[in-house]
Amino acid sequence: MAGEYIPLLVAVPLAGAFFCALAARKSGVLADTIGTLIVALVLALSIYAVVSPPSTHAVGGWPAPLGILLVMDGLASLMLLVVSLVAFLVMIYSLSYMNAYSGRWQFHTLFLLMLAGMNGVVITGDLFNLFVFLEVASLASYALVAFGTGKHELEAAFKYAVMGSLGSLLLLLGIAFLYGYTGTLNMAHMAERLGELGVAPITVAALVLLLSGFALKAAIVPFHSWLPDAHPSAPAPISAMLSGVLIKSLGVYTIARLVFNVYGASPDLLNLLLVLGAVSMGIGVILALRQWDMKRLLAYHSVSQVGYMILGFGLGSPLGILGGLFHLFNHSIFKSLLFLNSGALEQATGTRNLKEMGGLSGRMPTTSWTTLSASMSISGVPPFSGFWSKLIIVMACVEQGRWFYGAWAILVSVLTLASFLKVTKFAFLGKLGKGFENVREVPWPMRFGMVVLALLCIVGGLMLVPEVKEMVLTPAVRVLDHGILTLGEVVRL
Amino acid sequence: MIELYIVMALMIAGALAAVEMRNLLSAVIAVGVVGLGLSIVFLLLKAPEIALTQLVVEIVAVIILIRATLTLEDSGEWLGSRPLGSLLGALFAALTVWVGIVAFKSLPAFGDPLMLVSQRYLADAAADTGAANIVAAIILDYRAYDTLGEATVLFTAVVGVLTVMRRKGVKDHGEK
Amino acid sequence: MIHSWLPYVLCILLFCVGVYAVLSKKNLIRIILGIVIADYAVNLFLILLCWKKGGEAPILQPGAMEQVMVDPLPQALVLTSIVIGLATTAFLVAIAMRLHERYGTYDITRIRELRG
Amino acid sequence: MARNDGEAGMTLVVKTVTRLTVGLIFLYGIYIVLNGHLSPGGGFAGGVIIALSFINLFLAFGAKKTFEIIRKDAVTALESVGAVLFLGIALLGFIDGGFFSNFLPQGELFSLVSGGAIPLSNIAICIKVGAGIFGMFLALVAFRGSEREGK
Repeated sequence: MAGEYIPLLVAVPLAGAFFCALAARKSGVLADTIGTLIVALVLALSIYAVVSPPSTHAVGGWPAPLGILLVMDGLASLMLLVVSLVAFLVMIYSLSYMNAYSGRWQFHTLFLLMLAGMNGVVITGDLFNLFVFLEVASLASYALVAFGTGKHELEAAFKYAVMGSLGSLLLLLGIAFLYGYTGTLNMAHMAERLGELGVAPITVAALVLLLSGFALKAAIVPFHSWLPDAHPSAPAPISAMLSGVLIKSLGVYTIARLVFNVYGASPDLLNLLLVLGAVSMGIGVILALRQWDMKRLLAYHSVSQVGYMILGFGLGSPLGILGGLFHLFNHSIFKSLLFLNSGALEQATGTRNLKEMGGLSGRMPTTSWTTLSASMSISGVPPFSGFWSKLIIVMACVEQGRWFYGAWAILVSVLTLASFLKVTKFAFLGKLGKGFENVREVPWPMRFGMVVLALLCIVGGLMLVPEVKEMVLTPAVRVLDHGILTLGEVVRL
Repeated sequence: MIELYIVMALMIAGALAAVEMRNLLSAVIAVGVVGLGLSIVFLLLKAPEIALTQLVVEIVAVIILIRATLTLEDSGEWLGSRPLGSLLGALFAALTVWVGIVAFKSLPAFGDPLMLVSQRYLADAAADTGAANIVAAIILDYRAYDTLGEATVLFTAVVGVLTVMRRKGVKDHGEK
Repeated sequence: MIHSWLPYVLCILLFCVGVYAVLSKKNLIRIILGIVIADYAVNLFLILLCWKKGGEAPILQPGAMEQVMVDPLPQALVLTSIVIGLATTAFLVAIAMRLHERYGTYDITRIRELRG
Repeated sequence: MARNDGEAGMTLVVKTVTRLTVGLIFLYGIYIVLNGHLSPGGGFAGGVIIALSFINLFLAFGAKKTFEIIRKDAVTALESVGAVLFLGIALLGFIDGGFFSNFLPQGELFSLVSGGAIPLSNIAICIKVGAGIFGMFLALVAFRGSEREGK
């Protein structure tokens, strides 16, 4: 079988985490080495996954509905690439940033566990297995939010953990409903059975439970209230991971899989997604506008930007899905960069309040230009990457004659721009803030992560060059656009 | 199945007691009783493996929860409710039960499961894996990958607890 | 037949009691108890799904190979779910204890500092 | 709590009863683990039972006596060892087809040595779960809390 490397995507970070907990308790350097090497290895594996053809792996050699089937299709490999790319750059950044915290081996262990959990969610083809790895990633992220063990961290982590556990319970109940109705857990097999049995009250109830559970993980309005507490409270690299990739691999990706590949996209379902997406976009950006705490502002923008992706998926056309996925990719890059920037600012100045900053562009040139490029990208200014994905979403709206949603997307984008002009103005321009005479640029590992991400923001539009698009984005679009695949078709991948 | 209904009714009563009982320690004990009832239901429903696990896990959970109540020195407002939350909770409960009554009629009837995939486990597990305990064959062979995830969840929780319980999280300037 | 779905509804009722506690209570420990109860309810639901009338436990006995058995798959899932529940509970208790140490109270309305 | 006044633990009655039963509980845990593929039980239940025997010891005799039997860092290290063992069993499956393939011969049904790698997995899980639960208990129960940073 061609897919024998697939389980390694989970096994490698798990092994790293276990060894880190076993051997690296005393030595921070060893923990750093293990963490960096393992994440680099995972990155290499996911690049391999992108370039190699789709394949599957039956764990334990048991054929699909009996055992667990791992599926590496276009969508999974795209998500893996996003996750491991961001994880790698964040890991390098954290080598220097995490010096301020104690408990280095715990950080690396939890980081690797979170990575393993996200990879596990993305590559699995089994609904219950998805739940298990979702729990791994969630539990690791609760612990990482509480990493500083200060008052606010603990409070945010408790809120996040309670909401997250409720979401997981809803998910498990939904999975139980579906198992009772279809008698199987494999997603492709379940889709097949759901097609045969037709819609029943129980499938609708299961859909509502599953959608609310995943929406909770993705922080879609009205399930977003934990995010603006949890993401700012975590250490900056973890905020970058949470906002950049965790909410996407646990929330957005799973919603896309559920809607398109398990239930099959019906017009009602797509309309629901459109409304959810539009509401998230609007409420997120309005709440963001009045924030002065930089990380909180960024967190509310995550709610808003996730709305764009859901809106793109809700359009249901290949162009809309392409826009949603491309925006997912771009958002991972620029949102994690923005959180890394906020971490650099916080470390250099000791504050997150925009009102207290000012005039830092001369003192911190690298941070300042990387922040600027990420801000322009998230606000959709050409030629930065965010512009292209938003353009595709708007074009897809227009293509379907949904003028209102198109105009809404543009309006939200303008509001986003206003919000980030505020950030630029107050943090970097104007008079140098009091007490910042001795502020210096952050050390090189932090700069390295930020610079690479900023370059990706600038050249992100190149993803639309036909050759690259054929390699990375198109297979993923095809997976969703194709609708449900039968088990036989999935196995033959 | 009258005994099933009796135990389940007792469990619901115990859960209500746990939620509304004045003393926090008593509430924890009430949850322990609910868990015990759950273990009995598992036995009634022919799941001895789960019953055993539930029983021992229950003991650990109750020990941990009791430990948490022991730090209490402040009394009062233990029972306090949040008005908005109560309303939401009651609404959720009413809605869910109503949806449940409608939806469960389309599930296969209680006592008559579909067993689409499971039939093959029952028929082939002994020949496939050589284990007499079919549940063990599933968790450690057919779906061993799930078990790896489960072990990882526990591992994550232990590391998480150790992380949260560190004396000091931030090295330099302590509390923010 | 009412018996064909009544156990499910009772189980959902138990779930709702747990969720109600999470949403409405002020005390951190009581919120955790709510999650524990809801977790029990979900596990119970899975086991209710697998019961078969006249079925035996899915453990082969020497000599008696041809038996009606209950569905073993949800039992395997519940085993996983129980352990996940314990892990979540322990972690929540750890955070609650740390919060109690910082604030001197388990009352969530007195802990709320994050807003906006 | 009784623990706070030195390392005395609980009363003599509790200590005596614990001394008599703790070994039995431990052995019962091992029995459950080894028969996991034949009868109800298995690595999880057995591991928790073994952890409970240590918890019992800790509650009755206090921390010092317990750490004479098993050191504190040994507990957390054992947990990682168990996890690595289980992952190792999974990876060993690659010599026989793939991840988690049952690479050992099945043996005779109903005998103690049967089920291929299942008993081995049970043992690995038992080490992991037992050490994990006891480690978690230690972290939570032995937590004194630093002096409150009141404001």
